[in-house]
Amino acid sequence: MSKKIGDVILDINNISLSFGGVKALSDISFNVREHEIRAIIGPNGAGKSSMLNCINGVYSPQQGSITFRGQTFKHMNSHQVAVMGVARTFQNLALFKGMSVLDNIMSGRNLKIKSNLLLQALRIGPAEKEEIKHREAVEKIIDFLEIQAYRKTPVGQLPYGLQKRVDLGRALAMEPQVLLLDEPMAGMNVEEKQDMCRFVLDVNDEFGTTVVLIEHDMGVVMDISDRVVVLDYGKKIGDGTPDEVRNNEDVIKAYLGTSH
Amino acid sequence: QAKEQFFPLLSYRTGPYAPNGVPWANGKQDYLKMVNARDGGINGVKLTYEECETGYATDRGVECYERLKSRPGVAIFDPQATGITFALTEKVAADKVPLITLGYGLSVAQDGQAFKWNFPLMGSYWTAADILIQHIGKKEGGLDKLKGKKIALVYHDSPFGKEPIPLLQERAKMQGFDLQLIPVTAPGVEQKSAWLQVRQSRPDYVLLWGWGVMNSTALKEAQATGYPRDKMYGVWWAGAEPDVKDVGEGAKGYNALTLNTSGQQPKVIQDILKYVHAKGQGTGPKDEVGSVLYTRGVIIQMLSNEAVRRAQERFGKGKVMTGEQVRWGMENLALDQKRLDALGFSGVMQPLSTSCADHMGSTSARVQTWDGSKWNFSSDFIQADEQILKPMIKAGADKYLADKKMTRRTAADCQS
Amino acid sequence: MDTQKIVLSVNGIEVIYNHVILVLKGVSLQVPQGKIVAILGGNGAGKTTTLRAISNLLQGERGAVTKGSIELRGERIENLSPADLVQRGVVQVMEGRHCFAHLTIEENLLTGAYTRKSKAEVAANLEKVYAYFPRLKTRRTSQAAYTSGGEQQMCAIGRALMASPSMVLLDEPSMGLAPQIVEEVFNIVQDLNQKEKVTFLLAEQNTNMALKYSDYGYIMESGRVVMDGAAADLASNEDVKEFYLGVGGGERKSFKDVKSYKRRKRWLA
Amino acid sequence: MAFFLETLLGGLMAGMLYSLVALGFVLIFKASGVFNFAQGAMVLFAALAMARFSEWIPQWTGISSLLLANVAAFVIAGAIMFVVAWLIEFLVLRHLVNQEGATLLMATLGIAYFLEGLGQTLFGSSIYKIDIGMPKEPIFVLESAFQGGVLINKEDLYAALIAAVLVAALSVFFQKTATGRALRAVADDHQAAQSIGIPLNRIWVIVWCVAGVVALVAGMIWGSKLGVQFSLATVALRALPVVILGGLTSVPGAIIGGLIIGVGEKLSEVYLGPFVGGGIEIWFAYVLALGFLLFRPQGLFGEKIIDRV
Amino acid sequence: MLYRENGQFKTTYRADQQIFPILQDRIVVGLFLVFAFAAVPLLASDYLFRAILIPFLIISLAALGVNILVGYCGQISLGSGAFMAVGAYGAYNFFVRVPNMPLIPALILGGLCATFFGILFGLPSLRVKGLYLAVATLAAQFFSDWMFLRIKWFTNDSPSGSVSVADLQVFGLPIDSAQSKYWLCLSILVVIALLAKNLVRGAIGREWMAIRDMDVAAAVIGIRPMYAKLSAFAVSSFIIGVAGALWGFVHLGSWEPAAFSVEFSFRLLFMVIIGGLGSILGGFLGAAFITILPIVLSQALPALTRLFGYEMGTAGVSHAELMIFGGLIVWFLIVEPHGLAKLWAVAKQKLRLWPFPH
Ligand SMILES: Nc1ncnc2c1ncn2[C@@H]1O[C@H](COP(=O)(O)OP(=O)(O)OP(=O)(O)O)[C@@H](O)[C@H]1O
Ligand SMILES: Nc1ncnc2c1ncn2[C@@H]1O[C@H](COP(=O)(O)OP(=O)(O)OP(=O)(O)O)[C@@H](O)[C@H]1O
Ligand SMILES: [Mg+2]
Ligand SMILES: [Mg+2]
Repeated sequence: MSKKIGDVILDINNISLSFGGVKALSDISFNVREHEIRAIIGPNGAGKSSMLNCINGVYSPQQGSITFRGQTFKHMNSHQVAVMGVARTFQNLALFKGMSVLDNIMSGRNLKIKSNLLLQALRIGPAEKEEIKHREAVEKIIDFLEIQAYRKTPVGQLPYGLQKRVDLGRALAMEPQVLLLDEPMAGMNVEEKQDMCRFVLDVNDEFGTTVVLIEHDMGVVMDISDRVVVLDYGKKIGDGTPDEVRNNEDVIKAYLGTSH
Repeated sequence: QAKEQFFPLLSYRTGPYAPNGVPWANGKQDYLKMVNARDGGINGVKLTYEECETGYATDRGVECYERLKSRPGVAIFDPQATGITFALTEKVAADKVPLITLGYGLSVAQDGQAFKWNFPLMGSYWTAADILIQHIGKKEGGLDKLKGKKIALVYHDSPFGKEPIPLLQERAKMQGFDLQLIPVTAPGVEQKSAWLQVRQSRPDYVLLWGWGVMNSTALKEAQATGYPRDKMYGVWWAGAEPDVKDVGEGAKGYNALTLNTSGQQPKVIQDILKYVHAKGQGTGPKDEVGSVLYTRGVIIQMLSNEAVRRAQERFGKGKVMTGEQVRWGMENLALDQKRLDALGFSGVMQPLSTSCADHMGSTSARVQTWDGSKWNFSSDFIQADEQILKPMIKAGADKYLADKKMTRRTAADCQS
Repeated sequence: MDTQKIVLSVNGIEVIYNHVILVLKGVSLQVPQGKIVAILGGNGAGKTTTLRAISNLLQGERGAVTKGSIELRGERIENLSPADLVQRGVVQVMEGRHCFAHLTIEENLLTGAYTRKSKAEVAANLEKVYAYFPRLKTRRTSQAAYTSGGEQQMCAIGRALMASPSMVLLDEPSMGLAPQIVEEVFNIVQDLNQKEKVTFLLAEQNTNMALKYSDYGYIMESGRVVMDGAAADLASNEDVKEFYLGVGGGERKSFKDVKSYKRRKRWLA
Repeated sequence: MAFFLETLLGGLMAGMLYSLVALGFVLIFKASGVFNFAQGAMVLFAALAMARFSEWIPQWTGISSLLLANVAAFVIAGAIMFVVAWLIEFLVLRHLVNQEGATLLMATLGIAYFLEGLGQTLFGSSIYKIDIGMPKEPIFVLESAFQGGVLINKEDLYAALIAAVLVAALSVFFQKTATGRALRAVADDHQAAQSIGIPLNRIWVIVWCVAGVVALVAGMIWGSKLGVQFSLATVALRALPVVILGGLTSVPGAIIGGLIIGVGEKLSEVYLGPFVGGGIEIWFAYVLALGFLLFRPQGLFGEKIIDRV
Repeated sequence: MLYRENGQFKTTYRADQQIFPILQDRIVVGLFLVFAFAAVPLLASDYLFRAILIPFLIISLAALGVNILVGYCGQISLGSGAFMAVGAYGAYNFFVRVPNMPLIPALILGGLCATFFGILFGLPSLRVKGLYLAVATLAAQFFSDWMFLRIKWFTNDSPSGSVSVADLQVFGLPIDSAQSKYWLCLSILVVIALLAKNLVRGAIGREWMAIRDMDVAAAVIGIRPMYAKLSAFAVSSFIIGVAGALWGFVHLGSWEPAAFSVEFSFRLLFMVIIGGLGSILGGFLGAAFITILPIVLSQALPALTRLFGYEMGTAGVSHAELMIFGGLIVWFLIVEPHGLAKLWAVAKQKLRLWPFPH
C-alpha cells in the first residue's frame, strides 16, 4: 500500500493553554501533513484532548496560533472549523443520547443541507430529494461500520463500543478532510480494535482523509500511524516516526515504560 | 316529567379565592334548599341545582358553563368571577341564557339595550367608586372639600381592579382631587411596595379594590406601615368577615361598602336556619349563615328566583321557564319594600326594579366599619350619581356595539 | 473450583431492560474467595449488565433481574440496596468513570469512604490511594469534571478503594488509561488481592492484561456465558487467542494488516 | 432620603422572606438535583398544619398559654413534615432513581398537587391565623436624623433574623459535614453515589425533612404575616428569581439573591413604577435576575455549569 | 402478532423515511383521521365540542409548539402563556384594526407576532441554560401579563382591559357552530402537526436535538447554536402564538390577560413532560391527560362516591381530584419516566413480540 503524503495541512504553532494554575499545554508546536495518520500519545492528563479541543475551537489557547491550509487563526471557531472540513470524535462519548443511530450520523451531514426551514417543513421536491441523497450517504457509512442492525436504536442504549463506532460514523458523515480521533479504541477488545483500525485505515486510504489520532494502545499507534507526537504534562517530548519515538529515552521514561 | 327549574351553580371552593367563594356559594345553595323546603319551589316548580367547581379559572369556568348550559330547565348563570364573566358574555347571547353578575362584571353592561343578557344587578364598580367618593366628600364636609386632596386606589391588577379607574378619573377631574393608582399583582400576597408608595405619598384616603387574600394582606401591610385604617375604604368585595377576621384589632376602623346587611336576624336567614340547618341539611357551618358574602349569595339566588317567578307571571304559572323567559323576568323585576318584606328581606337590601334600559335595578350601597369584632353601618344607603354614570355608560355601550357591529335593541325587542 | 470457598455466585440470571429488552439469558458464574475473576467479551455481550445485576444498580437503568438468583456468602442479595452491598464490602467501579463532577478529586475520594466511620482509617485509605495514584494527589483540588479522562478513571478506582472493600467489581478499569497506568492498576489489583485478600470480579476488554492477572475467566457473548476456565487455559485456547488476544496462529498480527474478512467464532456455529 | 432608606430596608426584609422560601428549593436541588416544584405546596401544607394545630390544641387540651400551644403545634407540624418526607421518599423518589431532571420535576409537581389537595382536605381552605406573638406595629428609628423617622417593621426584622440563623446553620452543614458532601455527590450522580454506598433513601428522607422544616419555618413566618391560605403556595413564584439569581446550588446565594431581588423589586416599583403605570415589580425581579445571569449563567454563587467534552 | 412489521421491507429510503413506515400505523392513523373529521362531528354533543374537544385541540397545538422548544431543542420554557397571549392579542389587533381582515391571515400574523416575541426572549438562551433559562421565559410571561394589562393600545382601549372578537369567518363560511369551530381547529392542528413533524424529522429537527443532547458536540459538527436555538424559539412560538389566537378567538371569544396566566405556561410544560419530551404524539397524550382528566375526575368522583351512598361536596371532590391527579402523575412517571408516548412505544413493542414475552 503506497500512499502519498502531501504538504502540511495543519500547523500548530507554540500553543499554550492553562486553566487557573494548571498548564495543560505549554508552547506546543507540531504539524500534520495531508493524508497522513498522525498520532498523539502521552500519559493521562498530558493535554492530548485539550490539544484537539484547541483545534476544534472548544478551548481558546492563550498563546500561539493554528494554521490550517495556509490560513492562520489565533483561535478557532467551532462552526468555522467544521465548515473547513475538520471532524472529530470524543473521548467521553459526546453522542446525542436521545437520537437514534441514524439521526446521529445524519446530523453529521447537516452542514451540507441546503434547503431552508420552509422547504423542510413542507418536505417537497428538493428538500425530500436532499434528505434521501444524504440518507444514502449515511447508509454507506452504516454499512461500512457494520451497525445496520442498530439503525433505529437510541444511542443511549447501545453498549459502549458501538457508541464509539457511531461517534466515528457521525464524524465520517461530515466527509472531512481532517479527522480527529480521541481514543477511538478505548474499551474495545482486540478483535474490535482490529475492526476499528480497518475503518481508520480505509478512510485514510480511500478518501485520503488526514487522521489525527489519540490512542493509548501502543500496538495500534505503532502499527498504523505515520508520525507520532508525544506530550507529557503539557510539554512536547517527542515527535517522529513510530520507530524514532519508540526508541526515544524521554518517551520511554515518561510514557511507554519498560514493557514496550 | 317532573317540573324542575335548574340552577347551575358555578363556584370555587378551592384555590386562592376559596375563603370568599365558599360562603357565597353556600348562601345560594341554602336559599334554594330553603325555598324547596318551605314553599315547595316556585309555584310548584321544584328548584334543582348542581355545583361546578371553577377554581376562579376562566377555562374551567367555561367548561362548567358548557357542561351545565344544556340541562333541561336551566334558568340563569352566576359565574362568581370577572374573568369568567367576560368569557361567557358572548356565549350566553348565543345560547340565550341570562348572566347575573350582582355587584361585579362589566359596568357598562348596566345598559340593557346593548347588553341584552347581562345583569349587573344592584351595582357595578362604577357605582361603587362613585358612592365611595360621595361618602368621603360628605365626611370632609362637602364634595368641594375634596379639592387638593389625595386619594389612592390600591387595586387588584386585573380587569376587576381596573374597572373603577375611568369613573375615579372622571370624579378626580370634577372634584379636583389627586388620584394615585397603585396596582397589586394578583393574588396579592406581596404588597410591600404598594404600601411603601402609600407611605411615601401619604394619601388622605385609600380605596381598596381587592378580592380574596389581597384584602387581609392589605390591612396587615397598612398596619405594618402605620397607615390609619379608618382612612381606608374597600369595595363591597373587600368588606366581608374573612377579609378582616384574622387581622382582628389591626383592622379596627376599616371601612367598606356593602350591598347588604349581615347577621342572623333577618327573616329569610331565620327561615334558612329553620328549614335547612335545623334539619342538618345546611351546606356549610351554621355560624357562617348570615355573614356578608353568605347573605349576598342568598340575595343573588332570591333575585334569580324572583326573575323566574316574574317570568311565570307572564309565560305561565307553574311552568318551567326557558332561559329567554327568565331573561324577560330578570328585566322586569319590581321588588318594592313590600315585596322584600314579604320575602323576608326587610332591611337586608334596598328595593330594586329593572327595565329593558336598566339592568342594574338599584345603584345604592352603604358603608360599614369594622370595630375589631364585627361590622357596623356607618352611613345610610347612598345612591350613585346618575349624572356622571349615564353618559359614561352610554359611551361605553355604544363603543361596544360599534366594535361588535351591533345595534341597540328596539322597543319591540324589549317586549320579547 | 468447588473446593474453594465461593463468595459470590450468580445462578442463571435473566435481565430485562425496560420490560422488553432481554439482555442476559441465563448467566451463571462463581467468584471464589480471594481470587481474581475476569469476565471477557465483546461490546454488548452483557458484561456491564452482569455487574450491575450483582451490585443492584439495575434499577436506575430501568432494568430488572427476572430469573435466577445471586448469592453473596450464601445470602440472597437481589433485594438489597446498593448501599447495603457496600456495607457488606462489595463495591462497584462503574464503567465510564462517573466521578462527581462538581466535587474536587479529594472530595470524590472522601465520599467514597462514606461507609467508613473511623477517621484514622479514612485518612490511611486516602494516603494509600494517593500513593497508588500520585497524579491524583497533584490534582486533588480540581473539580473532577475538569480532569482528564484518565485522571477521572483513577479517581473512580481510588474512590472505590476508599471504602475498604472486601470485594470489588471493576468494570473496564483499563479504559482510557495510559499503558503504564494500566499496568499499575493491575498491579494494584494484584497487590490488594494478595496483601489484603480483596476479591475481584472484573469486566475487561484488555484481555491480555485480564488473563495475565486473573485466576479464572468467563467469556460472554450476547448475554450468555460461552466459555469459562482457568485463566491460563483460556489464554492458550486457539479461539481466544485469535479473537481476544490478537495472536491467532501464533504470531501477533500488525493492526495494519488485519484481514477484512472474519472467521466465524466456533461457539456461534 | 428617609423614604429611600425605608424602601431599601423594606426591600431587604422582603428579600429575607423570599430567601426563606428559596432556601427550600436550594436544599433539595443541591442534595438531589431535583427542582422541587412542591416547595410552595410544602410551605402551605406545613403552615396549615401549624395554624390548625395551634388552634386545636387549646381546644382539645385546655392549654391557654399561647407559647405552649405554638410550640406544641410547631412540633406536631414538624413531625407531620417528617412523615411527609418519608412517604415522598418511599412512594416516589425511590422509584425514580437516576432519572432525568425533567422527570423528577414532574414527580414533584404530582407531589405538589397531592399536598395541596390533602392539606385542604385535612385542614380546610379558609384563611387561618398563626399568632406567634409577632409585633405588628411598626417602630421608627433615626427620628433625630430625619423628620418622621425611618419606619421599620419589627415583624420583618424578626423574620429576617430567623432566616439568617437558618441559612447560616445550613451553610455550615453543607460545607463542613460528611453528610453535606454526600448530598452534593447524590446531586451529581445518583447511580455513582449508590455504587459507593451512599444510602440514597436515607439521604433523601433527611433532605426532604430538612426542607420540610424550612418550609414550616417559612410557612410560619409568612403565615403570621399574611394568614394561612391557599395563596401561600404562590410565594414560591416570587422566590424563584431569588433562587436562580443566587444560584440553584448555593445556600448563601439564596440569601444574597433574596436581598438583591427584594431591594431591586421594591426600588423599581416605587421609583420606576409610577412612570409606566406600576405593577412592574414581579417582571422586574425576573428581568433583574436575568440581567445577572447574562454575566454569570450559573447564578451569583451557583456551581459552574460544566460542559466538557 | 397483530402488530408485525416482518415482511414489510422497504426498498427505497423514501419509503423508509415516511412518517409512519409501518403499514398498521398508517392504517390506524388514517382511520383515526377519518373518524376525527367525519364521525366525531356526527356523534359528539355540544358540550363535548365546546368544553372538551375544542380546548383539547387548541391546547394540543400549543403543547406541540412547546414540545418543539422544550422537547426537541431542550430549552426549558415557562413563558408559553406569554407567547399565546402575544399571538392572541397580535391577531386581535390585526383583526380589529385592519378593515376586512380575514381570520386565517389574522391568526398567522398573530403567530408571527409571537415569533418575534419568542426570538426576543429566546436571545438569553444563547448564554443561559437549563433551569436558569426558565427565568428568562418567566420574565417573558410576567412582562406580557403586565403589558397587556397596562398598555391600552393592545386592548384597543377597552376600559376593563378585556377584549372580544365576533363574526369569525373562513372563506365566507361563518365559524360559530361548535362543529365549524371544531373543524377549523382540527384542520389547523393537523396541518401544523404535519409541518412540525416534517421539521423535527428533517435536518433542522436534528439540529435542535443535537443542541439539546450535547451542545458542544453539536457545535463541533458545524451546527450553529444560535441559529438552532433561535429557530426553535421562532417555530415554537409561532405555533404557540397561533394556538393562543385560537384560544382567544375560537374558544373563549372574549378574554383578559389572566386567560394566559403563568399557570397556563406551567400546565403546558407539564403536558409536554408527562406526554413525552421530543415526541409529537406525546404532546397530544399529555394535553389529553392534563386537560381532560381533571374534568373526567370532577364528574366521575361524585358519581362514584354516590354509589357508596356518600354525597361528596364540590370542595371535597376538587380536593380529592387534586390528590388523585397528583397521584396519577407520579404513578405514570414511575411506570415510565419518559412519558406517555414512551409507554405507548413500549406497549407497541410488546405487541410486536406478542404472544412471546421477549
Ligand atoms: N439502559 C439500557 N436500556 C436498554 N438496553 C440496554 C441498556 N443498557 C444496556 N443495554 C443493552 O444491553 C446489552 C448489553 O450491554 P452491556 O452494557 O451489558 O454490554 P457490555 O458487555 O458491557 O459492552 P461494552 O464492552 O461495550 O461495555 C446491549 O445490547 C445494550 O444495548
Ligand atoms: N476545562 C478544563 N478546566 C480545568 N482543567 C482542565 C480543563 N480541561 C483540561 N484540564 C486539565 O488539563 C490537563 C490535560 O487534560 P487533557 O484532557 O487534555 O488530558 P489528556 O492528555 O487527554 O489525558 P487522558 O489521556 O487521560 O485523556 C489535565 O490535567 C486536565 O485536568
Ligand atoms: Mg484525553
Ligand atoms: Mg460494558
